Amino acid sequence: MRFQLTDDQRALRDGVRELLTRRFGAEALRAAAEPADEPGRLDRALWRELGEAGFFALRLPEADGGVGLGLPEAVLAFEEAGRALLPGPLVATHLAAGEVPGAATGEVVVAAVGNGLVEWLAEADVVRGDATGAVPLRSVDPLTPLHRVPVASDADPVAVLLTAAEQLGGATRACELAVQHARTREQFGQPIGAFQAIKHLCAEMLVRTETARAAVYAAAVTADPADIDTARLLADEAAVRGARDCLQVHGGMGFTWEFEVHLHLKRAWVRTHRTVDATESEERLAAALLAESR
Amino acid sequence: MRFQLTDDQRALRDGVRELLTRRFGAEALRAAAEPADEPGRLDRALWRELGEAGFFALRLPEADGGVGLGLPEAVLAFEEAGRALLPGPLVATHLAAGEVPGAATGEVVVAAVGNGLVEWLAEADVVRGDATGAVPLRSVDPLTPLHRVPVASDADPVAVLLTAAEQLGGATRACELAVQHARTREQFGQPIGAFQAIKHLCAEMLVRTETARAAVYAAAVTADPADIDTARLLADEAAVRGARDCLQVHGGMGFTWEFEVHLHLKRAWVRTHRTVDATESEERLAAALLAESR
Amino acid sequence: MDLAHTPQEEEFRARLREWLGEALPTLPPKPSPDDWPGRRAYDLGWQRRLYDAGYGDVHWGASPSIRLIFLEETEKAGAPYVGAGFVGLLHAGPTIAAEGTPEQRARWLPPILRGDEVWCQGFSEPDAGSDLAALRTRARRDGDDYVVSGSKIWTSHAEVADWCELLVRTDPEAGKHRGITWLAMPMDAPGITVRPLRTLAGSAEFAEMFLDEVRVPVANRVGDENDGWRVTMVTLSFERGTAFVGEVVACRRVLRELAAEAHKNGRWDDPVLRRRLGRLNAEFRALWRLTQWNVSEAELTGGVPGVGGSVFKLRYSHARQELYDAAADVLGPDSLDLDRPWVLDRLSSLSYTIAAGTSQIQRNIVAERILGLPKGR
Amino acid sequence: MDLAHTPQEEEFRARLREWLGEALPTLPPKPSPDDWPGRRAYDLGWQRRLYDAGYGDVHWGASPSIRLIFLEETEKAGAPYVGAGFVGLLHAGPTIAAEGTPEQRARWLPPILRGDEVWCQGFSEPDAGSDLAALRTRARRDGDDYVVSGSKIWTSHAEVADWCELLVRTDPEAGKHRGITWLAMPMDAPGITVRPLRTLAGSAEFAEMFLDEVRVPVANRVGDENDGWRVTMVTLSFERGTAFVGEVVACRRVLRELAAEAHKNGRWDDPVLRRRLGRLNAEFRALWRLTQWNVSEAELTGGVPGVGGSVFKLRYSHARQELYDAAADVLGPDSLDLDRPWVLDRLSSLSYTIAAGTSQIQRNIVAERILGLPKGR
Repeated sequence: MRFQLTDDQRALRDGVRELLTRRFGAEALRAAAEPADEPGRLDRALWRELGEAGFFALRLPEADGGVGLGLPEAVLAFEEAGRALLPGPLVATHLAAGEVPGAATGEVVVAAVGNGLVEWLAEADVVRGDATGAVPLRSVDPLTPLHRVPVASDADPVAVLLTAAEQLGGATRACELAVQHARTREQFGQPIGAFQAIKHLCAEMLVRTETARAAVYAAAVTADPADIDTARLLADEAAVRGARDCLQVHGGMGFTWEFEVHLHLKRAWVRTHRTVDATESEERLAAALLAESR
Repeated sequence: MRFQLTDDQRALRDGVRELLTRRFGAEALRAAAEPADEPGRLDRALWRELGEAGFFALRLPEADGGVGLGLPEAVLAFEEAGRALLPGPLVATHLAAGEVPGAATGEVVVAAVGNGLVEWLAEADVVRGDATGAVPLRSVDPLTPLHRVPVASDADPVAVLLTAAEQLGGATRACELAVQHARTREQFGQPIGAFQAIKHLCAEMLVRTETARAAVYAAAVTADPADIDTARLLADEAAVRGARDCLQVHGGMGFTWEFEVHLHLKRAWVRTHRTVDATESEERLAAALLAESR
Repeated sequence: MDLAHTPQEEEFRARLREWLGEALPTLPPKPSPDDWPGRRAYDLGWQRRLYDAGYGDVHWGASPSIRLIFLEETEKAGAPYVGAGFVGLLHAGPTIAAEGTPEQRARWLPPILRGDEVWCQGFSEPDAGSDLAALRTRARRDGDDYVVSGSKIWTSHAEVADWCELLVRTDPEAGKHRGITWLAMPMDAPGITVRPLRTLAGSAEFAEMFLDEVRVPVANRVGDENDGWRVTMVTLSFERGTAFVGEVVACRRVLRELAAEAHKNGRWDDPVLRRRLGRLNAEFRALWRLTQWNVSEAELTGGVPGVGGSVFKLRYSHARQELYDAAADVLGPDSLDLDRPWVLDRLSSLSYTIAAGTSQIQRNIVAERILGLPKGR
Repeated sequence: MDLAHTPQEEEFRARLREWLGEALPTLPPKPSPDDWPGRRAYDLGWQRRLYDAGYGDVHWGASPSIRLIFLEETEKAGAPYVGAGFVGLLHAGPTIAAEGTPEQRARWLPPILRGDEVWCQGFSEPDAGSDLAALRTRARRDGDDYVVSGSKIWTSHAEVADWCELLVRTDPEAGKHRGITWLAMPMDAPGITVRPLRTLAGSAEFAEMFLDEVRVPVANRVGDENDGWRVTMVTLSFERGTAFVGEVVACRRVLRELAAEAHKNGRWDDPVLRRRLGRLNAEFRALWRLTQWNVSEAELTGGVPGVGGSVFKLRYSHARQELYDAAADVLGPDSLDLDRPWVLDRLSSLSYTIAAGTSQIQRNIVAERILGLPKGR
């Protein structure tokens, strides 16, 4: 058992992080969230660059022009996307690679009908699922345009897992931001991170993140349905509560539009609705208990 | 509106507290909890003394030999009983005053069938409700002998309220004990109450207690069913979480049998099962919302 | 212990209700949130109506019970709240009433009550948030003026305010809580720059304010020089008892609406959600009782608010966030739609555990001032 | 990143399973919890069986993966855990192995591994709990002995122990973490009084220990005089990685039993309870993955446990309490009956957020040592 990142996996993660920091760093994120800046437009150049880097073709066999890697690597890449708050129908396009021509290379943008919602419908070149009757809504997340659809599509377990990976990345980032602020912001003559109230908020953020990490990575290794449900519940919790605690640690500053934490919270909310309901995951995990008890 | 204790009410509360401190103080409590000390025996002398002090006849009209007071006064008396962890079927006997001869004066001990349980069945002179098929169980609360019965009796709303008052008293006591310990116990060169982690635990205990207090006292004034359900939910929460936080503040010491906090926790658990299920209170309060929205 | 109002109070309630029934239908349409001058005119207009009808000083002169009834009834009737009059009616006004000279009271109070002038608050600074006493905006004496430089943040209504209640440091050598002075700064003085501050809810409800050698007459100082911290504490504690009356009434209405919506969209059949709403009903009923308890206490102690306000604020701010989280569950995926009710409120509820003293600070206050726990070293 | 064990490890598992299948049916009946000599004999007997079968040193010599498999399989098979061997196998033994002289290792280790001697721990004191380094039990040198006086608390198995790993203060003038020394105290030395300490669960699982001029040979000192704090830290961190493997396996079994019981008594039909059990399933599945993660990390770093143990302990101790609270909801009123399963476990779960470092202390450790947040002043 070597349930730790391999050197190759570490290199892949660092590579994706480097690419995203360069192409979609803090400044780009802030700019993209400016309402003046044509909200709901996708950066096609960046999309193609992601395609070239193998983001979408990651799990396609090399014979089919893919990178030939597996779920663990995909999870690491999507974790980085979540950490950077990268916009766009990443999961849908990744899942379409090899099935929808052009998706793998990033030339074609693919949206998919989820749990009563479609992300990025207007910008997509191809829409998978039944989007009949789609109605645009005013999305709470300025970086994710949304349509409401009357029917829900069955969720691909891989979509659930990759969404959990994004949540994990967001939770990780929220914890980093909170710690960074707690170390430097001074009130009452010392860094606020020296106060137990702040210290313990940050500690709990880390605990939630690291527990979710173990669950998400394990689900990537096993692809077991119960592991995937576990990963999503833990990752949702880590992401939503992490963003809220990060906001609390930042005080008033966290409440400004300029500071990225609200974008993490809003995206985390969007992701909790992307695939199956959390209550369904809970019910399945309960049913699994009963089945195992027999 | 004068939603504060009157001078008479304050005097009544102080009187009951004085009586209980004298007759059932910390030492007596410890002794009663000693398993060597014939568990499950009721102190009949104390019971009669309570009767003489008007504890059971508090709400009986003066014409019937009672004290002629109302629910608010009864709630204050039961709050003190909860604070002192006074053992015995207090609520059942109080409710029987005027109906069961001898109950009002404390000469007759009355037990009542509750929500599938009877407290103090073996010690009672009179049992109200259907106790057929009662089976003794090994009670988690060393000061409350319990029998299990197949049927549940409908709960008198006054029983729900007086139980909530006891929970409020227990919560108040747990907060006092925690604060007392936090002020005096030193670790790392200062009283542990100077650490924010402990300070904030205590602050939240007070917040829960004072919110529950407002709810319990208001329900005593109005006797409104929704107010009573509110009081019980808030008071249960304040009592159970208060005892647990008190235990946490005391560290290892709180985990010993000698220290009274475990008795508060166990009694709080017993009281949560005495009348209707908490879920029923929740459902009724939900239904009330819907009814009011029409 | 009782919850009944006196006949006089009930008569006040009946008269107010009747008046609201006549006055509200004649209100002009509500201006859009971004229309600052429109909002100023609307809010001041309503204050003027109240003043003319004899309710102008209800936040000040009236007993806590009367204030409670006023806030309860106006919220229930859907009347506007103080809006742009907030700082004048609830912060600066009471401070001037308590600490000002007769001339100052005569100059500033009537325009507040009549709805003629708007005040804003210049307390917080980028580096003085939870630690307000660390404020660094500097004022030096120059003849009959103070010359003020620095920056302030979280100033609401700054764009349309006539006056700013300003905390400045007049003695940088003194201990942190000493050396602070309270000034009334005219907002048309040269050297003031106001920049809107967008919040995570997308609105520019607040502003930053930059002060560059702004001259404020010494005559505008309320209280003694370097005594501003004490003066401020009076202000900050003033509204504690009844601060959230209207909001609790509103939250209880939201709860009923949530039940109706859940019943309509079918989520009412989920016992998890239903019992959660039942628990929230208990929560807000209890908060209403706690309000009544605090108001009665204030009435008995002659209107002096206790630290009980911190207990209420702690519980309420978390309850409000839970309420809007439950609203999101009632809405399901529609909770991502800003055009749906409650979604923007959910965003603004996030500030409740931060603004006017974070929950962390409130817990310190409760632990140290009520429970008597020692300060850490 | 993988979760598969090596063929050698799987072979170890298969062999162990087979052996357990043969050994367990021949175990004597379990003694009652109050029968201390009986428990000693039972626990040491099992350790002897393990030793004879070649598993005696699995807590020490084996790789973290092997230890994980051992703990997983023995728990699944319902085998006894270390019991009275706990301190010897997991605390004192590893300390002596790491810090003792060859003579000390030869004297003390084989009897631990063979199940001949029981150790207890004399660390905590009434006034040194969370602040262990504040311990005051005094040892002064007198010829070839230390003469020890003071009192210890939370000493488990003291009544039947042969040895006590004892922390004493040898230099009261030195800073709090200096001046501490680690001694192996023979429990038959004159001057030791052991008094059982009843816990809230009603059992006398622990003891207080009073030391009155107890003579301990200087030769029994492990590590240098006044270097006991460092020696202790080695001990305390040793078992972090795999400390709770068996318990997590057991909690997952309890969860399945809870589902079955709820299904039987009808409470399974309540979605609130059902989904709560579903969530707890996720919780303990995740804790199992976190254990595997920590074990793999320990394996890669050569068995040195990291501070990740604090992360695990924080989450696990709260999860365990939630598990038994859920059990109480499955039982309903029967949760008040000590003869029902899970009721006593619920009581003992209350110690998990306190013992071996309270959650408050663990959060400090995580914040300061992992996240690098500054210490408060």
